[in-house]
Amino acid sequence: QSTRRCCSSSSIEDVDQAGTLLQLCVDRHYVSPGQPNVELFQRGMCCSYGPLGTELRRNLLDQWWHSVTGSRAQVFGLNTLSSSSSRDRAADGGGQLRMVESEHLKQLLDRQELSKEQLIQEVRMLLQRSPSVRTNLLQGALEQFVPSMELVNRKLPFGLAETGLCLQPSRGSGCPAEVTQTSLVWFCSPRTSSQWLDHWTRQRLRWWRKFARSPSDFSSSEVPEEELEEPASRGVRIIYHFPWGPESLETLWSRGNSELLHTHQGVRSKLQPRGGQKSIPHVVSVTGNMDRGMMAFLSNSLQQLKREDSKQRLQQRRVLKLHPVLAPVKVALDIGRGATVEMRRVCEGLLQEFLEANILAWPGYLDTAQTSMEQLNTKYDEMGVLFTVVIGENTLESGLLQVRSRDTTIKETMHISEIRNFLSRYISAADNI
Amino acid sequence: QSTRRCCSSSSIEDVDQAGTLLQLCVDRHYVSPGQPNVELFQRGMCCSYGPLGTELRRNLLDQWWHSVTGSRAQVFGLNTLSSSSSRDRAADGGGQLRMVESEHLKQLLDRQELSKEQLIQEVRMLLQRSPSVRTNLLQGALEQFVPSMELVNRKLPFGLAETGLCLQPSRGSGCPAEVTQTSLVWFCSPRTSSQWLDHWTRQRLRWWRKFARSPSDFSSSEVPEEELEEPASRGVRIIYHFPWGPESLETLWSRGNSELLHTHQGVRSKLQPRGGQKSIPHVVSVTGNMDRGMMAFLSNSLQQLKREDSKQRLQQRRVLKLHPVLAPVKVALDIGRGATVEMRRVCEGLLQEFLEANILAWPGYLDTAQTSMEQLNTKYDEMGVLFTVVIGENTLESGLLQVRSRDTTIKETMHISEIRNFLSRYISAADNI
Amino acid sequence: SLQGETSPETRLNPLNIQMLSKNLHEQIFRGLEPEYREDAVERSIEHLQKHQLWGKETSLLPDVTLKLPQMYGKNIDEHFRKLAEKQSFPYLEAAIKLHQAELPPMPQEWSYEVGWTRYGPNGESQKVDFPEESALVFDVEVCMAEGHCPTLAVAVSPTNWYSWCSKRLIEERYSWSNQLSLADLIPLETPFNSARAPKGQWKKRLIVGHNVSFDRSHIKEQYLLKGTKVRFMDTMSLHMAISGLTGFQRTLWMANKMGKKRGLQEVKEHIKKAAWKKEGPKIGSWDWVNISSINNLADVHALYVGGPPLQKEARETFVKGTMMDVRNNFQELMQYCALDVEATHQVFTEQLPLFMERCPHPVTFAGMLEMGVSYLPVNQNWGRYLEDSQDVYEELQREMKKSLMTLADDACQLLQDDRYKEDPWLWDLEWDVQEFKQKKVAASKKKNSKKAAEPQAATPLPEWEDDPGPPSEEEMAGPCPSRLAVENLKETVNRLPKRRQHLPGHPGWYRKLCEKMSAEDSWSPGASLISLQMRLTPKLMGLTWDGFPLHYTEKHGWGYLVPGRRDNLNPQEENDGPVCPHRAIESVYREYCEQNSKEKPEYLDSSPSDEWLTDSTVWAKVEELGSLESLTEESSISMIRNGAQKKNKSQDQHHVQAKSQCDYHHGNGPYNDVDIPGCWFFKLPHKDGNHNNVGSPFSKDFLAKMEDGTLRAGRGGTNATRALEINKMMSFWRNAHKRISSQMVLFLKKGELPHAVSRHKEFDEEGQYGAILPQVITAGTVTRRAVEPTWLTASNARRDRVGSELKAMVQVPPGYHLVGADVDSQELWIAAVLGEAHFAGMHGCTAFGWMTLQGKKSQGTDLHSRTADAVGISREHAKVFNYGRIYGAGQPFAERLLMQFNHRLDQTEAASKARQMYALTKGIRSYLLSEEGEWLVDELDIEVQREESGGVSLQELRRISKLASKCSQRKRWDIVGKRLWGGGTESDMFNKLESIAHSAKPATPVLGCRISRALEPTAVSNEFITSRVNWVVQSSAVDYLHLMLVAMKWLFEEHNIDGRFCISIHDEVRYLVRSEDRYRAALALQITNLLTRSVFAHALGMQDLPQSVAFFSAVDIDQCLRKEVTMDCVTPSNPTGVERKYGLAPGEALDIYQIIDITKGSLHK
Repeated sequence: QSTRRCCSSSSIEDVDQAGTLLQLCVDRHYVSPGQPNVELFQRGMCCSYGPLGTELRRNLLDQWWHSVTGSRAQVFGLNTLSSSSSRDRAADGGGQLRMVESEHLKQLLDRQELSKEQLIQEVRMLLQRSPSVRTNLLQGALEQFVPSMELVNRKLPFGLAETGLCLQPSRGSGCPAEVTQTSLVWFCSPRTSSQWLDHWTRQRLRWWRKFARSPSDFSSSEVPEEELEEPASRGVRIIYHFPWGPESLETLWSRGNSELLHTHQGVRSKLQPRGGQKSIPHVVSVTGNMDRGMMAFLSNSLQQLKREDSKQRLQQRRVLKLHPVLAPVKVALDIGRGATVEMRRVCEGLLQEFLEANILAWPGYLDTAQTSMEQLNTKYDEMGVLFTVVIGENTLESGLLQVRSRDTTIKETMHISEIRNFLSRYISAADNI
Repeated sequence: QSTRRCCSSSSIEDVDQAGTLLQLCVDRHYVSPGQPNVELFQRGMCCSYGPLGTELRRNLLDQWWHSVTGSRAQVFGLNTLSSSSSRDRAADGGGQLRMVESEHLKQLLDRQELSKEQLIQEVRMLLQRSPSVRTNLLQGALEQFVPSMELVNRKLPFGLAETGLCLQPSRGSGCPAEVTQTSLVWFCSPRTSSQWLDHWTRQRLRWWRKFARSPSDFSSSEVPEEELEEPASRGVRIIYHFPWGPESLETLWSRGNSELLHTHQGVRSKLQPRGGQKSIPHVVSVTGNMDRGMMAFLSNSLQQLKREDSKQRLQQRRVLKLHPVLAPVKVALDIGRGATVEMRRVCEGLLQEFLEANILAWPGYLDTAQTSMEQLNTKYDEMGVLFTVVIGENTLESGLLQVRSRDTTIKETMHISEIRNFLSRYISAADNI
Repeated sequence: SLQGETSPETRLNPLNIQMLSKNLHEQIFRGLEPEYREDAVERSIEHLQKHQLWGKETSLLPDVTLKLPQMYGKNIDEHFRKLAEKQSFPYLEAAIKLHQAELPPMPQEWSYEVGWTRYGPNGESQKVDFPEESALVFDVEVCMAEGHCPTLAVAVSPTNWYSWCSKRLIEERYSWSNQLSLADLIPLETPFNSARAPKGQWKKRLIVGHNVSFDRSHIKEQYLLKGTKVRFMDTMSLHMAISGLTGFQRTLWMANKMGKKRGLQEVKEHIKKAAWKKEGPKIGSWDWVNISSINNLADVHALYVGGPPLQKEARETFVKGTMMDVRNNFQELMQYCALDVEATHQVFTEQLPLFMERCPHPVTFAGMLEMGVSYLPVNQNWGRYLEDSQDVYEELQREMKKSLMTLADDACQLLQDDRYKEDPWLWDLEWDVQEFKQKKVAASKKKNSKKAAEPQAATPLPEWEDDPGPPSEEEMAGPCPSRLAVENLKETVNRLPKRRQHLPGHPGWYRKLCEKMSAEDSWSPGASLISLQMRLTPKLMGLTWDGFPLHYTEKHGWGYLVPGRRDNLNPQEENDGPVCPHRAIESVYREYCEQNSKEKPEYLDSSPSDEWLTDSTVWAKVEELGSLESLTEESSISMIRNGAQKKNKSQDQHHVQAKSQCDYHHGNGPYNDVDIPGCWFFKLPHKDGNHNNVGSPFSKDFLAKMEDGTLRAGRGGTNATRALEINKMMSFWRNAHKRISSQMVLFLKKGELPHAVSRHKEFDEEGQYGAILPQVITAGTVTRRAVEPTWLTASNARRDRVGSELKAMVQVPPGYHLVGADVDSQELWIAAVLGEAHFAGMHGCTAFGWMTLQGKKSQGTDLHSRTADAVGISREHAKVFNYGRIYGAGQPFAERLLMQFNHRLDQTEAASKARQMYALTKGIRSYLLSEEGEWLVDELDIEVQREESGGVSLQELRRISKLASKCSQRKRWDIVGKRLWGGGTESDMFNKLESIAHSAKPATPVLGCRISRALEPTAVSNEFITSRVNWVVQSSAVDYLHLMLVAMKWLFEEHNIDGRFCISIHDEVRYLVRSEDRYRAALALQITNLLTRSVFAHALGMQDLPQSVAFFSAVDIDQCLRKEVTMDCVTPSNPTGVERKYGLAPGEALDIYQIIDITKGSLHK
């Protein structure tokens, strides 16, 4: 019985499943422990990640970057500042976050000689001077529009890609939260902006689905008229259906050109592309939340299998079937019964070989506490480790290893000279399906 | 003539050279234009990067990550939050940065009914509640020490690696600045900490030199006693000799265990490793500034050659001889004389092929303004593009391309079916030197 | 009774059918008022009463007042003759020139030069822009490896030979653009670099070729938006009209050609495939084989010209070879092409007089010329469509594969502890694993290698270790000891066999799903070879049928296991194969029952769709079943005569044999030769009868069973269901994408477009404007219907079919509109009007005709509702049956269809329903006794029960036949004369159709086109009746189309309407018209319909036309091709609809009143 079936049957189970997922993420080093931290994660915010979470996030961002900058010749990477003292003028929305040097403010408050009015005045000025923190990557890209035009000889379309942390205002909770954002800002002619929106929607949706265990859990949906945010004329959300309901992972907006004009103080001449049409480019923004994206993939890849063993006991197998490219740990190295220094040396050597080949390996052999192979497999399945390699006594004699696959649970015998190539091929070819 | 030779001869030239470098970085899309931005870059701070700068930074951080996490089995990646509302208690240093929701503060200031004292009280409380922003990555790693211990079955040594943005307080300038930091926090037994410091120093220095055109510009030096920062007992700096003088790229400290104890409120039992010795681990921190690192490599790779052309005119050739692994653009694609739709289609196909193979290619063919090949080469040399591929009319007939090497300026003829493998091999083999 | 106002304009016939308004009738029928015979009226009323149609309430339509253009001739038929003669005269003249020409001698040496070369009579050659003669025979060859670009061509006129070579042939380059431009194509009217008529005037010229539409698609000027005056004649189409074969005949013809013996075998196999019963058809007459052939040039040439057979071997070079091969064999290939041209000319010379004789009406010739220049405008959206569809398709494919692979992976877990033995589905898969093989190492060698590879001693790990500190600098510098240890161990690789085992640890069935790992780019890990079609897939999904797990046997195909069998539960000592876990199967069923006790599955009538009406395979079956029907009927009589009426026992066989019966489940079985301990085996039902094996439970036929829950997935539920859904979504694109994406699209440069486009305010510099020339064979079937594989069969957009928005991708350039209409119920009306003319000579006199004209869906008096009510099926289903009947489908077809629509219907029930339906509609057949029969009856003094018509029923006929054989020594009596239908709503129609079909020289009633020689009674005697009956209606529909084309051309020319013919899809025509002329074009179209129907009525001797069919119910004015102007064509590849995605606003659908309103009823500018 598959996970999906369970969750469609009852909502209590769904909540349960969410709990299971979060607990698993903490237990298996995806998310650092601590209730506040886990809550951040659950809300789709950036949190403190453990080694596996960190690696997953890296893989995800890497894949995003290659997919977006590699998709077309006209997409260029960008890196803008997360705080800026000049930006405030351009987009002085309410509830903006400012980076205040607390010592300065405290000194101000300590100045006895100031009257209340003076104090207020001084504090206001301090606030004014303090740099504001970005809440999205769009503004940075808009600012870089003019120099970027030169990259493609002032021709449309082109796009600017960036990933980075952004802050989400607290909305009353008192504590703003960070989000790992991905952003593609695409500049095109007004005529084609709707087509480009469709194009990028397809591209992005395909990307999400590429790594999914059940791709149809990812879908796109047009933002209804009444939910459109100014100045967008059209919007599309890419949605993941979590056990607890759908949430948006990425949003695409067709934004027109008003923001671009505003950012550049309406100097149209600077913004016009070369060529016949002198119209100001339109902006299509593609903004993703990769923290929630991580959670989506974790949720999507968690397979819970109930099975009955021969003695009619119900056993449960939980596997994090992350896509081979995303899986943080590709291979775990362990020692079978009767560990010796020699066996450990082989493990170390193999680990080095893997690391050099950019195959993240888990040094299971360092853990010398005697745990059963069964327990180890459970652990590695929950970590989403693709393969478990066991070095046994036999290995020292014949060079043969036991290689267990996460997906089939079947153990194959393999020779030590071939394991690295096998893993490399397996991971790089996983893209082929 | 190498850069080094020039700069050692005269300091006026050096300043000039610094100017040249910065101008080149702006012109060739490493750094976004604008005086304030360039100044940030010059100060070794994070600034707004153009497409090439962004890619160089990515490459650099990638190399750092693989080198550090791949160096030993016991190094684990980590990702902590850049702002935290709980952290302040632990390390309440002066000049801390706080993220204040300006709207809240303004509302407070607007409240007429408050007396001055009440107002001051309220502002203090607001400040207290506002999350503080990290100024380094050390604190996060210290906090994650306890859960991370479980990864290696509570055994020493192990390390936590992280990269991310940190804020540098303004030191009076009024505007705090961002820095791209890399951090390895290494936990080891007190007995071995000094050895580990030396070990990591060697490792890091070797890493820096690996990508340098003239490795001897990178060096390490022990921090003099008087410059030691509390609570460090020893420190080493990795230094790059810029034309305008030496600056520190990475610092290694042997920090003892006081901070670890402080972070965990002195609960020694949580901190003790398994095994015989019950001592609290010592911390060795390895902290790098990758923004300055970038500048170091840019500066190091800039080669200025004077040569006389056939008409006895003095010409200058400036080449950014970035290491093939670091070079942001590996290959530029251009069309020779008489551009046609078919030629452009070949370019597009080739570009896609490169992008899929993760070889960053520059779509020079998009620029249809007629520039001479000479001008193009100058441009690409300054961009540090490894190879320039020119598709000519001949290509359509025979499939042959012109491939110009940045380093030798020599043009080779190559068949279109072989170019991708050639580039892949060239780049990956460059690591071996 | 009638509703509505009557005015002086309003005219009614005696049956209260509203006729043409007075002014229209006067203009068209020139004051010739129809006369009605009283007895005919009475007979009609009686007939209508019998079918409860008399006195039904009808409403009046508003009258139409319209000044028609001046018409020619004495009557409407003459009018059309004059128009057609005028339109086709120059082309006919050219054709006759070709016909009479003695071709100049063929050049010995061909010029290897880009462009056209003309050869003089003495072999001298000269470069020319293009051949200028008014008549040419023409052939193009394309090197397939290089895409669509024409490679070489040969043409001959009565005076000169010509050859043409493409640039790509002569000039060698590494790559060529895959986007063709006009310059790549063959010019026939313009010099290089020009796209305008020389001297501003196109010349009327005729090009002849075999399958000439293919050649046409490589001619430069044909892509120009404003058509030229060149027209085409296709020797293949001429052949079809003269001597064409039906699809079924083609199979037989080929079988016959391969030699008598071989042929019969083929026929047998074909019969087997068509699921005919043992007796099979006896093709009595093979005469037709000698007066016909299949369509290719060599066979057509052999038929008309004879002599030594054409050599076609060189053709392979173009199909399989490279451009280099073509270059290397240039002279030979040119020669080949020229010989084809010569052969085509010979064929044409023979065909022309035959064609003129058999299709004498000038409208046929003119209509076919017009049909030959279809044109589909497209733009840059074509590329987007292809890309998006393929994208979505591939994505779905990936998703499906992924879910199947997951199922396979998950099943592997059953290997542990042999748990697969308890799995109700997977117990009989191959679960063996292989031992990992190593080479035996010789003892001495082993010692050596041990030294090298194995550390001397095993050092136990220390109890506890402290931080050992970093390795020293020396250690770091030297080779790492752990790496050395690994490297040493790697040397043991020589103990492995050279060829690695393929996943030895995985179960056998899984191993087979995996590709052996290789360095190939395409290799992918996991069970990547799995597909829906594999036998293990339904098992992996755990499919159940009514709760029973599916099982496959070689002998019976797919079925399911029903637990509870006890008679074969013997101790299975000798059995070492897999053992069925019948207890597990029991628990699966128990679980199912528990679930079902809560929710009873409700039977849902699966809804068919228009697909039924367009699915050509359905109608292909009709033809086969048709011959079956007539044969069984005939043979039943002969069987009776032999006194041995065999009952088909094969159906009951199993039941008789079965000792063991399942009492709680009834289905197709049990088949007890499948010996699975504890279980009975039942087969899945099959749409062609239960004796057929089901090859895959995922075929289209089980889709409905999935939806109603009869067939469902037992585990991995979502994966399985989703896979099926995806399968459905992909079906269209999977079948069509090759054809669609290989359509030859040509985009025009700005200068090649008319100013009306390039200077239009919506013209987009970056856009692309061009066309596809569909390769329509103007008369591609024996009914002379046009054939083309992509556009003429394209279904309409469906929400769940990727790429089905195809038609809407035909989009107009700025400044143009598509104007077109569907002929309302064309075939029904034609059939009806034939029946009416036959019955009482007035409109609406037969029940069938009345329903067609006057029936209302709202009152349930329209044809489809009537059938639906009568049989108790949905109206949609009824529609399928009704059309089927007119196409000649008989009762067996209806039976089969009924069972397919509802699988719980058993055979007898279906048969009775079908019988009921046929009795009501087609009626009961009666037989007129032949002279011999009458004599016999008289002689033997048999009392014969005769019907009203004078015929006898089949029963009665059998009785007579029995008596006759009893009383006489003679074995064979030919007692049957004519057959007649009676009593049904359609009886008279069928009698008329059959009388035409049976006549000595069947010809269409309106334009008098003769049936193919291969179907004339002299050639086939009484066979292929279905095809002949079908031919009457369909061929008349083609006449209808030809009439419309001629009328439209006349009106466009007469009134300066700027437009051209685009395409006709059976009963639908589309014109590409300048936007400012679109309403006038719409009016022209309405007038065309009026005149066309009037010609039909006139030809059938009825000088009048009912108002309700006089005009199109709507003329569509639209920017793209689609079924309805408001259809948004949402599909998985076009989720936002054409309006949002392509900016196509809904078009207008205007009826005659709206059009008159807009145009003020005038065609003048």
